[in-house]
Amino acid sequence: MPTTTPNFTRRATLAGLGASLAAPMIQPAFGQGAPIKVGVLHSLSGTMAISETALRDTVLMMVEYANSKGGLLGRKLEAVVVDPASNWPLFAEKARELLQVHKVDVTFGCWTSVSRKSVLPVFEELKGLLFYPVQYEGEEESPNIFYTGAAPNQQAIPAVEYLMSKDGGEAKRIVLLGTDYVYPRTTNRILRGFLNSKGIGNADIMEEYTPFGHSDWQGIVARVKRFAAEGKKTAIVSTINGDANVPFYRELGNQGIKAEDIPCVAFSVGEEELAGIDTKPLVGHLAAWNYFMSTPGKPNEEFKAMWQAYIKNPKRVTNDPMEAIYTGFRMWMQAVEKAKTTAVAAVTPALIGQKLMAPCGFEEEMLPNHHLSKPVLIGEIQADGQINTVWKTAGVVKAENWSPFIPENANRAKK
Amino acid sequence: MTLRFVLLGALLVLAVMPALNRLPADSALHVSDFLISITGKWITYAILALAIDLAWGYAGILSLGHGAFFTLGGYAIGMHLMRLIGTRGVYGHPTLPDFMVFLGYKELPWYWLGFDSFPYALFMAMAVPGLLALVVGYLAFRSRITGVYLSIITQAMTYALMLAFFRNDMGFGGNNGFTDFKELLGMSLNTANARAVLFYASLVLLVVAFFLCTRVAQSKLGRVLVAIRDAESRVRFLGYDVTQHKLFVFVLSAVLAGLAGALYVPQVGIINPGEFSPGNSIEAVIWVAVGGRGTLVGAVLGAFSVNALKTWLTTVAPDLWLFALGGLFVAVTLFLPRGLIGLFSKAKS
Amino acid sequence: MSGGSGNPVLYLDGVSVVFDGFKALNNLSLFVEPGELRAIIGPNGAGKTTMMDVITGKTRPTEGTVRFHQHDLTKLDEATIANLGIGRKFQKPTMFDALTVFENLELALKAPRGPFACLRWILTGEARRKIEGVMEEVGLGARAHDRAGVLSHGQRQWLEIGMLLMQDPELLLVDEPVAGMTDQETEHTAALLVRIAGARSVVVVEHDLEFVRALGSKVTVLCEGTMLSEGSIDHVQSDPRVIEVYLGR
Amino acid sequence: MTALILRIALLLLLALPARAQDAFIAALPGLAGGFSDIAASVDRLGALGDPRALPLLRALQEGKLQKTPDGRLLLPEGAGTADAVTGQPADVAGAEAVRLNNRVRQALRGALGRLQLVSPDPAQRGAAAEAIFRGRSAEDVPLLQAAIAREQIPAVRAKMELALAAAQLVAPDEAAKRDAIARLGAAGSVEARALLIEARTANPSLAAAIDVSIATIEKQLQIRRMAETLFQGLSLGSVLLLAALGLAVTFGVMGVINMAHGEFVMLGAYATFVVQELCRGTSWLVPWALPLAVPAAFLVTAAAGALLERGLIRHLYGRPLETLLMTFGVGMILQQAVRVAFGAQNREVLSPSWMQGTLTLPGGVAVTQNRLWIIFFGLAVLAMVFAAIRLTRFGLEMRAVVQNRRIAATMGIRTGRVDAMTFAFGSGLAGLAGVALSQIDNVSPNLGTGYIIDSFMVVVFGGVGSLAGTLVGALTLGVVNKMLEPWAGAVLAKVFVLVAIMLFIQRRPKGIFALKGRAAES
Repeated sequence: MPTTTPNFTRRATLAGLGASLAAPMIQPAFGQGAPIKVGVLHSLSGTMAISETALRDTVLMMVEYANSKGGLLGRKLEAVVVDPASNWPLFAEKARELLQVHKVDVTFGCWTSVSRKSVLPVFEELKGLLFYPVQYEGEEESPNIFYTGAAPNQQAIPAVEYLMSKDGGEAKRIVLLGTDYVYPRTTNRILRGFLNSKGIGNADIMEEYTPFGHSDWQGIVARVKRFAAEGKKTAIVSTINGDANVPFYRELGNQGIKAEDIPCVAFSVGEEELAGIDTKPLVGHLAAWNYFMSTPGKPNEEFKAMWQAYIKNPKRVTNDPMEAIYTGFRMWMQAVEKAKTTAVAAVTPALIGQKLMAPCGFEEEMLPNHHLSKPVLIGEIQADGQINTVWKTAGVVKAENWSPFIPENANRAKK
Repeated sequence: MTLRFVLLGALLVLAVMPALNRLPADSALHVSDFLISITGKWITYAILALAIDLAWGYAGILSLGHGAFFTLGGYAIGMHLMRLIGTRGVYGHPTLPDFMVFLGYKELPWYWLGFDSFPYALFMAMAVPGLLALVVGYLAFRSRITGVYLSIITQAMTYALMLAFFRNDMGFGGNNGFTDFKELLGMSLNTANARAVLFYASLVLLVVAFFLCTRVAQSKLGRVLVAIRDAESRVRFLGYDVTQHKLFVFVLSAVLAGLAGALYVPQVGIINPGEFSPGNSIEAVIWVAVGGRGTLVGAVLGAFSVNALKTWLTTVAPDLWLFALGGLFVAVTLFLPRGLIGLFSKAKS
Repeated sequence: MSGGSGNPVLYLDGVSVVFDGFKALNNLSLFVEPGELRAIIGPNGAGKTTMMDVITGKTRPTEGTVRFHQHDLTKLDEATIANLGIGRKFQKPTMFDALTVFENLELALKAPRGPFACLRWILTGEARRKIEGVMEEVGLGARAHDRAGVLSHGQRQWLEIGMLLMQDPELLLVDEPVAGMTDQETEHTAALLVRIAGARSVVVVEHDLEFVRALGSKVTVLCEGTMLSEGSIDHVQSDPRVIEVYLGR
Repeated sequence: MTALILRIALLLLLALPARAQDAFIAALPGLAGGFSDIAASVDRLGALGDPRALPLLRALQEGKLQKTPDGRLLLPEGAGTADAVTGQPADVAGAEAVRLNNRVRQALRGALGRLQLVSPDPAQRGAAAEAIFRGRSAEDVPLLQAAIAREQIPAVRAKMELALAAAQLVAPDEAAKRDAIARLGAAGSVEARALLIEARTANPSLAAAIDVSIATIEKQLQIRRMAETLFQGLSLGSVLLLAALGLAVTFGVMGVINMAHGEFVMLGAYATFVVQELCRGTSWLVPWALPLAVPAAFLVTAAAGALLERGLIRHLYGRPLETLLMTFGVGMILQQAVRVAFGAQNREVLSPSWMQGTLTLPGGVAVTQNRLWIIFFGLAVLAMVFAAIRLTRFGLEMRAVVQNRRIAATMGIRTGRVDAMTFAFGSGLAGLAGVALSQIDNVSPNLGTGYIIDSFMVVVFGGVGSLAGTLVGALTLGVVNKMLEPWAGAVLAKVFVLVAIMLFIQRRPKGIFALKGRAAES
């Protein structure tokens, strides 16, 4: 998988660029009406480009997909791509531009929480509709945003439960490592509450934060090793974001931390991130998501085939946020068909209750809290960079965006 | 003479923009909300550019950390805006902002006290950048750190601030910074009214800043600064305390940058440590270079034109805009050492 | 050592300056009386410019005493020393090329030097007359509004002398004032310096022995950072040590 | 190798009583079950000591053991597969690999350890002893005692004795336990301490003895921790040194501020990636990819540097601030160009096997191989730079041009060419830094941005124009950073270091190794 040659990728990028132009040629005639505009708000430059460019391509793929099905309501779909350049205020500006200048009907975008927080007031003011495809810390519910990634209870808590189970190694000490921003902070706060409720005291929890793009992990990994050598089975829960993962895993491998001894479960590492790492020393470390590329089943086969055909590279990987876009986009299509309009005021209620057999192999449903019900999968990293499921929930789990493990949420009226 | 007319015309256009915004959307003269909000943002950038030009173009102090002053001003007003959210936050806490609630703060840190008052916040938006400039400037100028060394030091300053503000433990909201502001001075943000008010406030500040900078530039102080820029040690032998003069202009420039930041934040609706990034400061310096340094007008022109170009390119060529922008920077430094203004005067003569 | 009245304006005693083991000044002593005109000559590398640097605060002596009246110059910075009343003209004329002749002189004009004072500064009629007077004196009246950068070498020399006059210092340090000047200009300069001295003290460093002779002042000969000889021009020219340094080897 | 083991296994098999054979067969079906069945079955196979289990468990560990839908197990045999019980070739459609999880891996390690204790390969016996140390159980005691009696190689025997101590700690024999506690204390490793802490709660009667041993270990660990912190600091320092050396040439010698320096480092890393991809096709070249990347990266970035200098920078000599802004634009272009050409995703650069894992130095100080190599590499590059400047004709011309361009030109030195070569040399050094960074950091278009400010700080702190200053500056910053990190955290440590440098520079504007005298004034 990591053998993609430079050439391939360039072609892929160009293909992505030309996608919206190429779409009409595949398509026969469309009915009357101006095209439906789909805003794409993902960073194509700057630090987040590494994660977000694939999402841009996924949205473009879905637009092409919708057009190949004859469009929506007889109208053609048209993507409007902008580059917010990993610059958070620019996200807000570009969101306003998409809504006011380009008058998009729906927007797919954002990866980091801060970018979502930056555009949220804009979408609320201008009554837009945003699909946010990444797992996040919860504690939010905007009428103008649909969250198609996981809430903490759909990822973090099941993962820790697994670590504490017999199969997961019966961890008694937990290291919480994260990048210093809201998602890890909140997730770890929730996890601490959860661990305390399971009888793991604060003396057995180590919590440490590093800046974005942290590259020198020697000291921290050495400290983890020492922490683990105090007589109890230890596991690492990593909310390390993006770029910092490669040096982190390299250090883990080089300092000889084996999954059998100190398993590390990550919430932000998917197939895309693993593409940049030699995974042989990491076999057995874990990732918790709601979708893996290796998930068996027809919906996933179709999704993978569609992606690899679109990007014209049979080796490109899929990952969880891409699946979240796919699911969100198709649910939006269903809702538009149901509402018979793209007007946000009509599509929003129509979205609630939409169901889709998602590539993760389960039927997901859009809940009234604008989040999805999703299965939780725990996977082990393989030598080829893929992730194999070793544990999964029996059915889908309903998203709890307001965590019961955050005391301030206690007085929030349960809906 | 012509330049003055162009300037006046541009100012007039800017001044009527919010009024044109009220016209019906199908009117030919209608100005969209989007244009109002980005122009408002550009005006604050233009003030930042003025501040940089005063220090760089006149006194030869190339600070690559002016973004830090801008951002600190923004944080000061951001803290005020956060306090004003009150119980409308996610957790409905009367005094603590949301991020403090979920980080488990029990009470406001001492440095947050007083920010519920607008005059205090505005004062801090000037005082904090001013004080930082005073300390850093005093240490650097006293040791006669000049030229690229000063640039590197100021760059390290903004970098260190960025790293520090990224920490959630600092009590400034970490990476997310502050968002989801509700109101300012009793007016609800995210309304056309508030945007117009902020737009005019920025415009007034731009005009005031422009005249202030012109006043400095045309006074004997301005000539001392130019003298310092060209032959610093010779100025000393004439009996001028170079440290004092540089410090004066550096602090003035930092205060202006802070005020610009204070107006920027309510308009874009977010402030976070990313604004401290050294790249941002360098970019702001490049606006000045593109417009033409040491002319004040050039700084304003540069800020507007580069940002307009950027806004346009990030939409029409999302994959290629960095080539265009990078190419522009290279071309301007190579072929237009006097910037766009230089082009003007060349065409005239 | 020549004694003098015992109350010199400038007092250097046992001054040494060492750069990386090289002694630029070696136990140099020098006294300048009020109103005195003093010429200093010496071969290249004799330490003339270093001596000026020490007096004006650019270089700190490794050891020795440097005093201007009662002020210890080794502890003060350039600006303070200049404000005490020591003006300097550099060997290579330095001024502010982006400013006009008039503005250069205006900056040099004796007036409050703080940033706020400069911001509030208004050019009074008296100041203007003073500047115009000096411009006439140095022959740059016609070029008042030209940028200093476009002046010829000789004109730059004049402008710098003009700036020195504007400062109205008590002690003038003049480094090679006549390099690049015509004979006529040289004569004019000598006359000017002689005229200035009397009210103030002037120290002139020069190679041009004709010019030094025209000054008709006491001459100090420096060599290898130390004083070789002192006296009238005829006296030093007949001093065998001086002859050896200039002609010998 | 495998053939030999199989032959031994066969011999042993003939000698085994029938009952044990049945137990082996009986343990097999579990391997086709769920994770907990597999783990239980592996445990039983390990306990049986039946050598036939060895190839089976190895196949399981490598993911080559397959199971059929009807529950039979298949082992790889030549190109095809064979039934694990009968040994007959069998290809069954629909067979799939038996999957592992960490619990199974743990069990496998213990079982393989026991089985490999009799391996003819000393390395395997050593690994087996280490595996038993980690997975120890009371049943391992007799196995280990027998193995120790046979063992000829002292290093392996030492490992076995340590494993024996670990096993005795969980065995019922009190006297042996006391002895084990003392031996573990003497071993002085983190792992031994972990065992002792664990044993402390289980054996309250031995608490006093255990505490003594733990204290002994603590004392050793403290020294070791200091040594390790020092190593980490030196490692960070060597990374900074590599990143800064190029700047020490371009900025320190030529006075050119190259903000695209970080992008040159990034280009070097991508050159490493490309070399690796080119080598991938030729199997004998693969282990040489990284050494080959060193000259390749140097040449690529040096060429880019020469191009930049001749094309753009030379027009801006004497205007360092403009150069700074211009090269910032160049950096933007380079970054986006790489993003378009290679994609925004990280690229995988493999580490050769000799750069992986940990090396334990005498005294038990564990250092990671890749970082150790980078320290050596950094010093080697420094030596090369020193030699190039001091010993070569190019270095002489370079110094001549720096000191007095006009006179150098009159002596027939082509100054333009020297400028280009000097800049290319500095850029090439950035490329070398990229090779090193590809081993510890992301290979992504943003790689360089993280290092540019640090490199400038190193050069300014060390003293512009001084190679010794760059070395001392880089190592000092690395070590101080790492010493601060444990109590200040990674971010604050860095902030403190930055502030300290800023204060230091205002005390000594010329850095640690300031050039003195008149030459420095101009």
